[in-house]
Amino acid sequence: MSNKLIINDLECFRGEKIIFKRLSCNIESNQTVLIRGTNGSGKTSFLRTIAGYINKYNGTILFNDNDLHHEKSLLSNFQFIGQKNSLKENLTVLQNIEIWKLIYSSKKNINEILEHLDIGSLLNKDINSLSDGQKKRVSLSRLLLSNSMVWLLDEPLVFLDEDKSNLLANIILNHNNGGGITLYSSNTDTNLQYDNIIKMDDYAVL
Amino acid sequence: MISDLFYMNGYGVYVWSAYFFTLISFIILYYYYYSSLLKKEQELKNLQLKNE
Amino acid sequence: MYFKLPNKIIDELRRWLPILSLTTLIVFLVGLYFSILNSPPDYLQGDSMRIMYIHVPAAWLALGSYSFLALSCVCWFIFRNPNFNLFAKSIAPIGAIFTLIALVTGSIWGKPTWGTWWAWDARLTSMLILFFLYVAYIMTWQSIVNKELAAKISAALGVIGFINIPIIKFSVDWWNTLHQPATISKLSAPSIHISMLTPLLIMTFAYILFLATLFLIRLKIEIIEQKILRANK
Amino acid sequence: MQFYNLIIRDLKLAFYSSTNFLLAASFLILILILIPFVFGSNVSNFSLLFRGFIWISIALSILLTLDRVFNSDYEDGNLDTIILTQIPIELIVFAKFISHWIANCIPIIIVIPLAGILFEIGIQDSLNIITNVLAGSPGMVFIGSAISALTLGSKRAGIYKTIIIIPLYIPFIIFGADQESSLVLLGLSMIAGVFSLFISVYSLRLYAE
Repeated sequence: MSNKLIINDLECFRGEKIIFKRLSCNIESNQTVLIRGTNGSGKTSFLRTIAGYINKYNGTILFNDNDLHHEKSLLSNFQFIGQKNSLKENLTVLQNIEIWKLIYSSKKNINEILEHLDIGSLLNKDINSLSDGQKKRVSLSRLLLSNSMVWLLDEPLVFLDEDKSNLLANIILNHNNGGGITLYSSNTDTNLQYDNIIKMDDYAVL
Repeated sequence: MISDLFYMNGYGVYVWSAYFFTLISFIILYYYYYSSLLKKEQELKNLQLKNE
Repeated sequence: MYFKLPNKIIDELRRWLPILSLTTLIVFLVGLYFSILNSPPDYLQGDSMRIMYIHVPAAWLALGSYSFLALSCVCWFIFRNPNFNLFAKSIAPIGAIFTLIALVTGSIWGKPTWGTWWAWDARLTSMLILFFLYVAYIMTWQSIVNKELAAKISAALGVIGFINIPIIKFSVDWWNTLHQPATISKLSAPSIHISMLTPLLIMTFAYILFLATLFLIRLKIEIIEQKILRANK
Repeated sequence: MQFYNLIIRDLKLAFYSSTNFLLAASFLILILILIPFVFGSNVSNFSLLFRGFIWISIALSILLTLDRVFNSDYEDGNLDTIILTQIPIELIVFAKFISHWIANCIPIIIVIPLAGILFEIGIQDSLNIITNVLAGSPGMVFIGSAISALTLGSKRAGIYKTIIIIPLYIPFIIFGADQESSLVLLGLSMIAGVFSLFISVYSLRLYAE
């Protein structure tokens, strides 16, 4: 099952100001793309535009040759994980995951997901008692819950130390092997392997 | 004549307090908005001068 | 775009403002003369009935301004022309003040006739609720930071309020028949004798002129604020 | 299928942060217990007092849990995620309405017959009150949720929401306290339902994009 994501001369706005323009690339399935750029160069807006959070943009985004601007139903194939973990602070890890499971109405069993992200031990702890790294890993569990093909991760490695980012690495690996695509952004060079790179500064409008 | 105008056989205090309240609020309303209109117009004029 | 058209009219009217304010004052003084000096006291309520001349027009205009507000909100939804929002935004505080005046003069009038400052009379209660609706509308503009959003929300609120006025009126009247001791109904305008009608009509006319003047001033302020906003952007 | 999941999700959300699941019922019990101390124990029209306080505690519990309807999801980004799962917005909003009603009004309806015994309210009266509450409380929940959706973006949300909602609750409170007007209440709820659905969808589209 191979997917294609084609973006041609995409222009994003922040308010009235254009952040970047003429950004084009096409990504095949089983590929990971790193989005490099300084802070404020539009990495997050780029990811959010693909994920469908922002619908004011010029240019076209094609997923398997259908334009996302018109085929809104395809957006459920995209999963965006931002820096803001949308977790319910006063609930426990297990409760949060249960609630997400209902949003995505996914059939996957939770234990398997917990192993992948090594958060099995934190199940009954309240979110506000976790460290940022642990919170990020819990927030990443949404990727495994939702059966979306394209993963869009905004600065996923920020709070993850060495061995935890390996966890993320092999999650992305078997996601891509299953025909998935992953795009993740970072403002420093990372040890997470990637197939090609988009430098935001090439397209930035200052 | 004047005194019973204010007295109004007993109802004067109510009638006059009601009228007083209405008149005062009208005057305050008018004054407040008229002065802020002039202030705004002045602000606009300065802005336009600044832009030229 | 439509935006230019009313600007010209309003600038034109702006020059008439001093004359308009003057005529309002004159009509008001004439109204005062009639209502205080030149009309007979009511045979039952005596002179306290003179409060009616300032209470009833305020109540009418309070409801009238809200209908105008709601109407411009509806028009904004239909025609999407930002001017309608400015109309609604300008009329709101004026309508709120008229409601307040109606409430205060109504309760002052109530003291001699019922012996209490406040009675849960159907019309006074609806007037109190109307005051809440005004405050809600005005607060929308203040508490929502992003102005385009505030425009949309306040328009929706104006319409919601308008739909609710008949419902509230209906339920308050029905509730009133349930708990209404017979004597309170006296506050409804007593049998209007011709000599009492003239001061009432003059005062209403004076109120309308005053409303028009204030509305013009408020609208001009709002338009200037729009221009300043756009200039700084 | 996802529609029920959304309702279950909200109910779990309410149940897990158990503070506001039992809020409604505890409100009612607290107020009812205070009545005899305030009005003396041999008050003649207990049933009118009882009836009135039920409606007041429904209104209070809805007002106090208002920001759990849309705000908490809106602030932590879950609302966008839910909308992006391409479930029609009308269903999302309707699921929110129903789950909010269950979390708020079902506990009160359960408590009414029990509390009725405290105030010598016969079974007949309790049933009558329950039908009234079943007819009227959905409307109040719809209005409350619609206004909370409308005011997602406002800073001073608390007081401001209550000022908008109180006038809209007055018809419900008036007819709620009367014995035979459950049909009128049902009508009011339906009108409120239609408008609230329309307004909530409008404001969700406004905030989500």
